[in-house]
Amino acid sequence: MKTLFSDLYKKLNTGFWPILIVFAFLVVGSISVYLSPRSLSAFLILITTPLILYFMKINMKIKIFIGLLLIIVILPVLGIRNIFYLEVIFQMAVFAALALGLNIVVGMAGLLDLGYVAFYAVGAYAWAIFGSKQMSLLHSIPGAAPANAPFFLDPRWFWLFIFLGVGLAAFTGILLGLPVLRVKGDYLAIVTLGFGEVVRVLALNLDKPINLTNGPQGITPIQRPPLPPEAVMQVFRNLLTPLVGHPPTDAEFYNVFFYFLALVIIAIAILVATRLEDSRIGRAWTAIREDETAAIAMGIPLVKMKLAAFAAGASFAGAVGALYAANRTFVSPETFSFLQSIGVLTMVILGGLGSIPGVIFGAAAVVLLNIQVLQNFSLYLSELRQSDAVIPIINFAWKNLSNQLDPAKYQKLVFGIILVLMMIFRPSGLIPAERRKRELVEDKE
Amino acid sequence: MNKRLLALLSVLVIASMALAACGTTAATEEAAGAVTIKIATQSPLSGGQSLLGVAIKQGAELALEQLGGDLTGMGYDVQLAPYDDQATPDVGVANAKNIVADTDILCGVGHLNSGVMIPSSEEYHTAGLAFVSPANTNPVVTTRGYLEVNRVVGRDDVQAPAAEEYAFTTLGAKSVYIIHDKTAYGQGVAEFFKAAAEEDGMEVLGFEGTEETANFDAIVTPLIASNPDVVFFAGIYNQAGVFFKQARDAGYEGTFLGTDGMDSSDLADIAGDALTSGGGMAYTTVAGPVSAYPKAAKFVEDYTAKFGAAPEAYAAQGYDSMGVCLAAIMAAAEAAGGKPTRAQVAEAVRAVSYDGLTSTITFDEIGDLPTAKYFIIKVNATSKDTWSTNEIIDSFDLPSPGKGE
Amino acid sequence: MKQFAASPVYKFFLFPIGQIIMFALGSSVGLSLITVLLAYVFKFNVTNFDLVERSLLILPQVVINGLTIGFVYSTIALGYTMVYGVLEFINFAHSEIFMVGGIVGVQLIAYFEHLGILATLNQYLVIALAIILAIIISGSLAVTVERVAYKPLRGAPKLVPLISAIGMSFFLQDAVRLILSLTTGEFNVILPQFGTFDEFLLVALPGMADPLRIQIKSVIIVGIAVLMLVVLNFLVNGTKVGKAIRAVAQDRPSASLMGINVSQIISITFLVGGALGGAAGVLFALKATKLDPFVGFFPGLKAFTSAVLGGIGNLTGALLGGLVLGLLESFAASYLSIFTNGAFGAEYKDIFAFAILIVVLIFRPSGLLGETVGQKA
Amino acid sequence: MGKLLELNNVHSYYGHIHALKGISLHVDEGEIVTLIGSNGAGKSSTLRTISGIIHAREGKVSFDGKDITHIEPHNVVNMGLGHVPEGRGIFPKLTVQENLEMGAYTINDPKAIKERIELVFELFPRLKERILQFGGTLSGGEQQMLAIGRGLMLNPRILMLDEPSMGLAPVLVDLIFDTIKKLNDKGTTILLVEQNALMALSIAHRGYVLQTGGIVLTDDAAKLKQNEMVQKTYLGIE
Amino acid sequence: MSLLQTTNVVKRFGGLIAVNKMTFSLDEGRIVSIIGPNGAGKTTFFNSLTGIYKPEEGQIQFKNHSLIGLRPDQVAATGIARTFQNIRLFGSMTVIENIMVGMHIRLKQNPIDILFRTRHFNAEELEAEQRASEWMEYVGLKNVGNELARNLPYGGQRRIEIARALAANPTLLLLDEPTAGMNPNESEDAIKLFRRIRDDKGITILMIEHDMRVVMGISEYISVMDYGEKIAEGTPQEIRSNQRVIEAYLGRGAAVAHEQKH
Repeated sequence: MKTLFSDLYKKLNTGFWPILIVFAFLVVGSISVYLSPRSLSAFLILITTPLILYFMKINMKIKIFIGLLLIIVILPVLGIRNIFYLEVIFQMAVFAALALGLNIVVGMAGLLDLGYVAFYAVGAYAWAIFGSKQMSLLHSIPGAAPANAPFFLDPRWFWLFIFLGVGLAAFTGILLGLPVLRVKGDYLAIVTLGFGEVVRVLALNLDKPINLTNGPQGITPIQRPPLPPEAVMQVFRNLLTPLVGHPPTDAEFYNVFFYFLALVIIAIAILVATRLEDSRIGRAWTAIREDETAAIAMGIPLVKMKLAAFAAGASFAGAVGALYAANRTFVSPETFSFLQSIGVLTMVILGGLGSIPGVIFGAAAVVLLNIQVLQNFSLYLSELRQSDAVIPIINFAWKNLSNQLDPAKYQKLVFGIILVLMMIFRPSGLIPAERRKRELVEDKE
Repeated sequence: MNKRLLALLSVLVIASMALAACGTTAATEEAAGAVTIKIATQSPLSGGQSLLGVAIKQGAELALEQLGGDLTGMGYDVQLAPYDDQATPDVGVANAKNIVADTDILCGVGHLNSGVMIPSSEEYHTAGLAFVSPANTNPVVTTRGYLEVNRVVGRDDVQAPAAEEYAFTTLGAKSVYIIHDKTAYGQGVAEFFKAAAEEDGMEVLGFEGTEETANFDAIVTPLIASNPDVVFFAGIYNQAGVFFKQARDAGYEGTFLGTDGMDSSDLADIAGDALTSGGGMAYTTVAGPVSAYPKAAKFVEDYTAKFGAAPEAYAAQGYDSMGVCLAAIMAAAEAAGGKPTRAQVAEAVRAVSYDGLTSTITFDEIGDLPTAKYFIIKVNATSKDTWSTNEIIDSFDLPSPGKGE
Repeated sequence: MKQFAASPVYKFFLFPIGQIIMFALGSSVGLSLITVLLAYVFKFNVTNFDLVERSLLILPQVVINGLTIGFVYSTIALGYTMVYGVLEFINFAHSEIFMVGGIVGVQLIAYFEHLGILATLNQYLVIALAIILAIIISGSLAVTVERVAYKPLRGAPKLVPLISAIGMSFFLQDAVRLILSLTTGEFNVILPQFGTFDEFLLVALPGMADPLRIQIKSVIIVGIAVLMLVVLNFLVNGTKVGKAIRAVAQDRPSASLMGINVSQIISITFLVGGALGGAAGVLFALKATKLDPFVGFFPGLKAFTSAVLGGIGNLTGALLGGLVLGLLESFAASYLSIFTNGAFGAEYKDIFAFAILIVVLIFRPSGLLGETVGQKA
Repeated sequence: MGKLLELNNVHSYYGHIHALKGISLHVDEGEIVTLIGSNGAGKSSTLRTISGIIHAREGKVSFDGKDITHIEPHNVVNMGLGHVPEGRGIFPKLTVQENLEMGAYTINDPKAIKERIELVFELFPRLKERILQFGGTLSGGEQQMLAIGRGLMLNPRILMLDEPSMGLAPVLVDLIFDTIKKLNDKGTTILLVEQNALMALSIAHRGYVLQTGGIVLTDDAAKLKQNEMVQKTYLGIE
Repeated sequence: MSLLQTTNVVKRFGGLIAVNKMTFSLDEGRIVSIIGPNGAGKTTFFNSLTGIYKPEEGQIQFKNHSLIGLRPDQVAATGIARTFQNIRLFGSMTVIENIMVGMHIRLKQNPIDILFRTRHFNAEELEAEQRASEWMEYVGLKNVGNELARNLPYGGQRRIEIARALAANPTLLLLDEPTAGMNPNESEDAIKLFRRIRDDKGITILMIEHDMRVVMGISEYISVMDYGEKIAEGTPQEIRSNQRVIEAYLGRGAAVAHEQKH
C-alpha cells in the first residue's frame, strides 16, 4: 500500500504530469463550480488546487502564475456567483492567520497558550468600540441605546485600526507575558487559559460602571471601510456582469473586498512568520523550546525572547480581530470563548505543530470541515430523510430514522472522532515541520 | 510522509470529481421534476445550547409537515434545510451565506441567540431573504428596520416593564433582587426591569449576572441576607429552575419572577416545590398556558408523538415561525402565479396575518408584533405533569416601542 | 512518639484527616480575616448599611458554601492530578468522566423513583448505591478512554495526547447526549427529590442572633469527599499498588524492570481517577439537582485550576487547591457586590479565581505545594 | 553449565533508527560476560532488547531455553532476569526501603521481602544507614548500590548491569566492581555493559566488542585484553 | 592577572550546602580541571558561575567585573560559554542552526532587518552560516550541517556542543564532563581538540572531568572538591600524590593502577 502510493506520487510528479494535473484540477474545478455553484465536491476540487500546486514540481513562475490566476480571477468571479465560497475562504484566511500567530507561540517558542483568542478579542473590540457608536453611548444602558447616536470615527480610520490592533494585541501579549514568565509548561497553559477567560469575562461585564463593551449584547453596527470610488467600481461592475450574469451589488463587492483584505493579511502573516522563523529570533525561539537551560547559556535572553514570541503571536490575532469586527459589523463575547482558543490550537496541531504550510492547511481543513463538509453532510442526510429513499440492502427507509439520530446534532461527535483518529495515525500533523536546508552547507558536500 | 498524503489526497479528489459529475446530473434530473422550495432553519443543534435550538428546528419541522400540504398541493416540493449555527456567530454567518446562496430557499426560521441573529441577518438583509425569528427578543434585531427580519416573540424592553408592573402594582413589592444569565437576552431584560423598578421607586437590592448553572450558593447567601420582596430572574428556565430551588432551600420566602424564558414544563421538574412555596413564582409570556389554547394542546400532543418528548421552550415559536413562512410563500406564490421571488416572499411575510398557536401574528413596519398581549402566569405546578394547572392572573396589552428615536 | 507516627492508624487515618481539617480551617480563617479587614477599610464607602455587620452576618454561610464546593473541586482535581502525575498530561476528558458519573448516579435514583421504591429506601443507601454505580461506570469509562485515545500515543509529543483528549471530550459530550436523547427524548437529567437532604442542621453560634444553617447535603458532600480522600491517601501511600503508581510516575522504564506491568498500573491510575471523578459527579449532582451532558466543563475547568494551583501531580496540593479555590470563589461572589456597592458582582468570581492563580504562580511557579524548579540542572 | 541467555541474529529499531544489526551472543550459567564498545555501538540497546523494553524485529532472544523475544519487560523480570538500567533509574521520591520493596514487586510474601532486604544490606551496609532517605537525595555511588541492590531483590539468575561505573569517583568504581565479583562468586550470572573496558575485562570471563550495532569481536576476557584493536580503541594503550 | 576569581562562594539548597566557601582563581590561557566525587558540588559551582544559580554569599569576578546578579544570558555575553554534563543540544534543529544559536549574542540583526530582509541581514546570515560551517570543520565534523542534531552519533553530538559554545567567541570555555561516554580513543581526540582550542584561539578552558586519563593528560592545574569544599589544588603530580585526594576520591588502587598503565 505504502509503496503503491509513493510510486504513484513519483510517477505523477515527473515530466509533464504535474502541470497536467494542476490544470485538470483548475479547469475541472472552475467549470464544475461555475456550472453547479452549490455542489460541494466541485468546490472541494477547486479548493484543493492550491494544495496540489504547492506539492507539484513545477517551474516557480508557472506556479505563481497559476496561483495568481486562481486567487485574483477565478475565485472572486465564482465567489460572486456563490458568496458562500468567499465566506469559506475568508474564514479560512482568518483562522489561518490566527493559527500562524499561535504557531509562533506554541510551535516555535514552545509556550502552550490556551487563551490565545484573548488577543483576537482585543483587536476586534478595539475597532468595535471606536468604529461604532459605542463611544457615544458610554453612559447608556446596554440594549437601550438611542438609535440616532452618531458614529465616533470616520470608517476610513479602519485602516489605522488594523495597525492599532496589531500594536494593542502585542502590548496585551507582553502584559500577559511579563508576570508569567517564570511559569512553565502546563502551568503556563492554565495561566493563559485563565487570561483568555479574564478577557472574555471583561468583555462580558464591562458594560458597567461605564458601558465600554455593551456586555453580552455585543456591539453593532460597526463600520466597514468604504469601497473604492464609484468610477473604479463601475469598471469592475462592467467587467464582471457578463461573467456573473448580473451586475454585482455593493454587498457582493464587499464580500470580494474582504476576501482580498483577508488574503493580504494572510500573505503578510505568512511572510512575517517565515521570515521570523529563518532568523536569529526564530532560532532563539526554537532553542528555548528545545532546551531552556541550554538556550540561556548560549546568551539568549529568555524574558525578552518569550515576550517577543507572545507579542508577535498576539499581533497576528490583533490584525485579524479588527478585520473580523469590520466584516461582521458585530462583535459579542460569544466569539471569544475558550472553545475558540481550543479550536485554533487544534488547527495548529492537526496541521503540523511548527510547520507554516501545515498550520495553514490545518486551519483550512478544520474550517472546511466545520462549516461546509459536516454541514453539507447533515443537510444531505436531512434531505434523504425527507425523501422516499431507502437504504438498498437492509431495506431501511430513511424516513424511519429516529429524530434523535439526526446527524445534524452530532457534528461535534464526528469532529471529536476525527481529532482522536488524526492524533493516533498522524500525530505530527498533516504537513509536519521540516527544518530549512541551508544551501551553503549543501554546496560543500 | 507528505508524498503519501498527497497521493492519497489526489486519489480522493479524483474520486470526488467523479462524484461531482454524478452530483450535477442528479441535480439537473431533480430540476426536471417538481419545483423545489426550501425553508431553512438555523439554530444550535449541537453543543450546550442545543436543547433549545433543536426545539426550534423540530417545531418548524412539525409545522412543515402539518401545514406544508397546501404548497405541495400547488405542485411544489417543499423541503426543510436545517442548519446548525453552533451558537457561534462565525458559523452562523457562514451558514447564512450558504443559505443565501441556495436560491431554492425562500424563507428562514432562526436563530436562538441574538448574538448570532444580528450578524447573520445582515446577510439575509443584503440577499433579500425573509427570516422569522422564534426567539430573539433583543431590540436591535428589529430596530435596524430591515424588511427581511421579523419575530414572533416580544421584546426585552416590553415584557420586562410588564413584569415590573406586576411586581410593583399587583404584588406591592418594595424591594427586588435582580439576577440575569449574562446572555444578550437575560441581561437586556434585566436592565429594562431595573430601569422600570427604579422609576417606580422600588429598591434594587442587588443586580447580579452569572454564567453559573449549577451552584448558586454564593449568590443566594447575600440575597437572603438582604431579603428582597421579589427576586427577578432574567434567563432561561434551565438555569432559573436550579436557582429557584437552591434559593428556596436556603430559606428565601419571597416571590420569584421571570419572563418568557421560564415558559417550560421542565421548570417544574427542576425546581419542584420551590415554585409554589413561600411567595410562589410567576412569569410573563406572550403565550398563555396550553389550557387556554386548544391548538397548543394539540401541538404538544403531536410534537410528543413525533419526537418522543414534550416540546421545550421556543418549539411552539418555531412552529409559528414556520407557519408564517409557509403562509407568506403561499400568498406570494398565488400572487405571482408561480414560484415567487425572495422579495415577494419578504413582502408577503411583512403583510401576513397568520393564526398561530398562541395568537394571531401580524408584523408592524419593523417586523415586531405590533401589540402583544402579555400574560402574567402564576405557577401552580410542582412537576411536569401538573404544568397545565398554572393560571393566568393578569394580562397587559402592550404596543411595540418601534424603532426608538 | 516516633512509633506512633509510623503506625498505620496515624499515617493513613489521623494524619490525612488532620491535614484536611488544617487546610480547611486555615484557608477559611485566613480568608475570613482578610474579608473582615477589608470590610473595615471599605466601611466608609458604603453608606446605606453597615458593611462590617453585613459581612459578618453572612460570613459563616459563605465559608460553608465555599468548603462544600471546594471539596467537590478537590475530588475532581485529584483525578486530574493522578493522571498528570503518571503520564504528565492534562486529561481534558476528565470533566466528561465526571459528568458521566453524575448522570449515571442521577439516572439510578430516577430509576428507583420510577420503580416507586425511592421513598421506601434508606436515603443514605440510595446515595451510596448511586456513588458506587458512578464509580464503576466512570472508572471503567476512564480506563476505556485511556486504552482507545491515549495508549496508542505513548511517546508522542506532549500536545498530541492533549488534542486527543479534547477530541474525546467532544465525543463523550455528544455520545452521552445521543444516549440520553434516544432513551428519554431529552438530555436534561433531574435529580428526584427524596430524603431529608434539603433540610438544615441548626447550629447556634455564640454571639450571633440567628443560628447557623447547614444544609444536610453540604455535610454529606463534605463527609463523603473526606472519606474518599482518606481512602485515596491510603491507596497511594499504604498499598503496594499505590507504591507502584508512584514508581511508574517517577521512572516508567525502570518501573517495568521491577516487574511492574506499566500498562496495568496506568489503567489503574485512570480507574482510580475516573472513580473519584464519578463520585464527585454524584456529589455535584446532589448540589446542582440538574445535569446535562455539557455540565462537566466548568467544574472540570475549576478543578483543573485547583490542581495547578496546588501543584499539579501533587495529591495534597490538589486537595488544598480545591479548597482554596472553592472558598475564594465563594468569598468573591458573595462579597464583591456588597463591597463595591454593586459596581462589580458575582460575575467577576472567575476573574478572581484566575487572578489568584496567576499571583500564586508568580511567586510559586509550581503551585502552592509543587516542587520548586531549579533543583536539577 | 548451559547457555542461560542466547541472542540469535537480533535486529532492533528505535523508530527508524536501526540500533542492532544482527546481534548473536550467549551467556552461560555462572559467567561474567561483558559487552564493550563506544557510545552508540548498541550495548544498552542489547540489554533493552533482552529485557523487552524494545522488541527485536528480527531474530530470537531466549532465556533458559524459553523464547522471550516478544515478552513484556515485567514478565521477563519475573523469569529471573534482573536489569539495572543505565543512569540507575532510582525512584527519587521513594525511600531506600520503598525502592528495595519495589524491586520485589512481584513477591507477595512480606517475610521473604524482609529477608532479601537484609541480604542487600549485608552487601551494602551504607544503604542500611540511609533506609528512610529518599532515593533522590543519595549520592551517585549510593544510588548505584541501591540500583544493584534493587536488581537483586528478585534473586535473579542473571543480572544485567548497564554502565555501573558511569559518573562515579574512582574509589567507588573499585567498590562496585568488587561487589560484582562477589555476586558472581555467590553464583549470580552477570552480563555487564561497561565503558571502562579495562575494569570490565579484568573481572569478566568473556567479552564481546560491539561496533555500530554489530559484534566485531568476541573472545575470553584475558585474550581480548591483549588484542591490539581492543588495546588501541578501548584501553587507550598505544 | 587572573581571568576568573571567585571568593568564598556559597550555594545552599534548603539546608544542604552544595558549594561551601569556594575560593578559586583561574589565569588566562590555561587549561584547568575540577575533580571530585559525585555530589561534591562541581556542577553546582559551574551553575553558580554561569548565573543559573544565584550564590547566597561570595564574589565572582570575571575580567574584573562582578558576575553576581547577572542572568545566564548576561554571563554568556561577558564571554563565558559552556557545555553540559548530559549533552543539551537543540535536537530538532540542524547542526548548522545549533551552531548559529551559539552566535546569538554576536549577531546584530534587529526585527526590522529580519522582516524586510535588509542587505545587512542577508550579509550577516551568510557570514554566520559560513562561520558555522567553519566551526563545524574545526571540531572535526563534515557534511552534517543539514542533519538534525539528534540524529548524530554520540561523539558527533559532543563535538557540536563544543562548536556551539565556540561560536559565541568566548574568552572562557566551561566543559562539564566533556569526555563522559567516550572510549579512550575518542577521549584522546577530544584532548587534542581542547589543546588546539587553547593554543589557536587563546581560549581559557575550565573543565569538570572524571576520567583521570583525560584530567592528568591535559590539565595544567587541578582543583579537587569534596562536600562542596575545595580540599586540594595543584599540578597533576601534586594532586596524584595528595593523601586527602586519594582517600576521598582516587582510591589507592586507582592511583597505583594509573602508575602501572603509564
